[in-house]
Amino acid sequence: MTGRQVFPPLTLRAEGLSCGRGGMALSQDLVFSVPSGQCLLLRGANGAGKSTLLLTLARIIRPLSGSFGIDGADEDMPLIHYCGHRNAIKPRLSVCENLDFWRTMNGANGVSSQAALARVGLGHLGDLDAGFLSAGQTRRLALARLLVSLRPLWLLDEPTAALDVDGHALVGQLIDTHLAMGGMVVAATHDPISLSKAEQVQTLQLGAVS
Amino acid sequence: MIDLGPHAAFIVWAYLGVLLAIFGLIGWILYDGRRTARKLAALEAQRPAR
Amino acid sequence: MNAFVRMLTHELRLALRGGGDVLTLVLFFVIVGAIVPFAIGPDQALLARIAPGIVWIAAFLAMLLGLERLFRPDYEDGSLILLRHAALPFSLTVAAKIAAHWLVSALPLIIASPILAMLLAMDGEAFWRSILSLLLGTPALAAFGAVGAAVTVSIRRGGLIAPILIAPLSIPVLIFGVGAITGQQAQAAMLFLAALSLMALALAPFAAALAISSAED
Amino acid sequence: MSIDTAPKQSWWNRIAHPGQFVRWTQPLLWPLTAITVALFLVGLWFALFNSPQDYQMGDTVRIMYVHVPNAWLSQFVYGTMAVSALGTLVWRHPMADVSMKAAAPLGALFTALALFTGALWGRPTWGTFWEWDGRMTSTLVLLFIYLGIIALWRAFDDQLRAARIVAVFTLVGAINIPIIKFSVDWWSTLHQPASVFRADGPRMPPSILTPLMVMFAAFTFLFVVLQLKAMHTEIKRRRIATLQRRVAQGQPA
Repeated sequence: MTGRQVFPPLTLRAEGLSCGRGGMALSQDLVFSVPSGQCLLLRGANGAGKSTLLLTLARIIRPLSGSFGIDGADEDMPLIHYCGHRNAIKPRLSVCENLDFWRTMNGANGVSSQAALARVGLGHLGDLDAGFLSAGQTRRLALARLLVSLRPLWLLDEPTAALDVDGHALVGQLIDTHLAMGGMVVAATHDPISLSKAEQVQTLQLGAVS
Repeated sequence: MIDLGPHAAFIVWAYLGVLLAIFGLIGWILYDGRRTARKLAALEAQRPAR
Repeated sequence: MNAFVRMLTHELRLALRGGGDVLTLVLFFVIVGAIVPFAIGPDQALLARIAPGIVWIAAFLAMLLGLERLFRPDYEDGSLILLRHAALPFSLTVAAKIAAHWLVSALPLIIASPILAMLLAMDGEAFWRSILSLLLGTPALAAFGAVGAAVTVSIRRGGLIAPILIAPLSIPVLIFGVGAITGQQAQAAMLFLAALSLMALALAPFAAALAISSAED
Repeated sequence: MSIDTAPKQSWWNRIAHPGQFVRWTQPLLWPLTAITVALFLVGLWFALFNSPQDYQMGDTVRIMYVHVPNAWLSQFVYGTMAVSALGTLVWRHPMADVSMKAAAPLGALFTALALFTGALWGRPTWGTFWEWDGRMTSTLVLLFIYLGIIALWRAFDDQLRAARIVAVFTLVGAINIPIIKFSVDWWSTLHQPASVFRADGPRMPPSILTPLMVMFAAFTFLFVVLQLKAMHTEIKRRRIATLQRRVAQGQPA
């Protein structure tokens, strides 16, 4: 994975952002700015609103107040990869078919499916039906989806869930490579994410609403 | 009541039906309103408004 | 454009690899049609007269049955959120899903309708007209079905509500569908049916996409 | 690409806030009720005592004074729901959600009353309670759409999220209602000759027209009053839901 700069300089900016579900504010007046090459870790107890914030940034949920946006991005180019708890994998389709589908749907400007599978350690399972994958392997397949289409902003919800020890290392490497390419990552996780350059990491603590 | 002609029954039933339905609707809306207000008051009392 | 085709083949592959789906829909269609003579009696003349209606009711019910497969599986495994981020505009994705739904649930019925025509003592001329009216009308059923499915996708027991919402919208399709087979102004009804399908196919993807994106997960 | 959600302070937005809406409309309730009652009294007096028999139908024309306003209201209420649906989808106006939800049961009842009085009117004139004629059938379909919308509202547990989805269906319904009406009319004329008696008659002498207009106004005001009252209750219900969630969230957090 070359270290060259792929994405234009972008910044994810949020001012006074408060988001919640059903009119209930879970996190309030958030202010953060994530320039290219930076990773924002969301920490907080269960139910502190980490997933809700990620879904709000992914434009799935409307924010209750405040505003956020990506400066320096042209409007029509798709910018966001969202990787939630559910892996969006069809058990009856083979691993390759699943990945190829997302590669075509999200724009095939990333690595080839085979290379992505190899990168996440599923290279030898291409033709296996996805139903036979273990939870950790399915999670890796979901991560492979981030590689086949290049998008600047990654929104990861518990990326290391169900992953073994070298799975954690894999997530760290993937984020490292993405940041090196000038991408941005917002990850909600409880486990420590080991990145090569510590200064790239910002942490946002989400606590109970006062 | 004036003579309503041979089909008086239908006329009476029509007006009676509409009247009953309307009063039923008004009654339900008032009852529902009062019940919700009472429940809201209870909740507000039990929990000091922030 | 190939994203649209890819979405269509993805949906078809899922449905066909599922195996059972297509077969059950066709069986349901034939069984609903075949039950009627038991209920109404074997009198050929009567059956022939009401045959177009039965064919349409069986098609309508069979397509309702196939609706659950339209958005719910994608909603439950998280694909729906990702599809909203896809390069393909979401309403086009929904349009691909509607097309796949039509190919999986309506086309097999039309292919199987000769069986029903025979059971219900339909004469040749009415049979061909019913094939044509089914071809023209079922896209509208698929489109309204998609709107009903999209509106109820985020409700836990949404499957029960969808048919109630779709039935009133499908009444014009049934009226013109059956009207296109028998009756004096069959020609006019056929044209209205085609117009209705075009209108429904044009409206449904946007309405369904809006309904799903308003679900706010 | 950032979206601005700071509320603009125009009139339109000020009644958007539930508390403001209640404060503005609460004082209107009693005067409106008074007007409604007055209109009903005048209307009933005209309808029952002071209007002539119809040359053709005799006294059964009096049922029209109750039937036609209900039939018209069933369409008018759906119209307000469609406008509220637009308010919800396009301007995200919170009061639009509330008004859409409050109007559905009222619309359903008026449609049911239109069918009920229509049937009672049909019996003496056409000889049967139910006649598959174009107008009555499309009113029946409209009732199904209303009941479908009410069922849809009740199916959601989170009412705030439900509003936009029900709004989409209400608009799809609004587009389809004229189509349904047209197809049902076409269908009914196809299957039997036009019903012998045209409901609204060739022309209406003023002596019949005035009671009809008064009853029109009475029913419309009745709808407005009940709609406002139902909206106030719905606002309280939403307030309760928020409080209960806050209490639930208050404990564990």
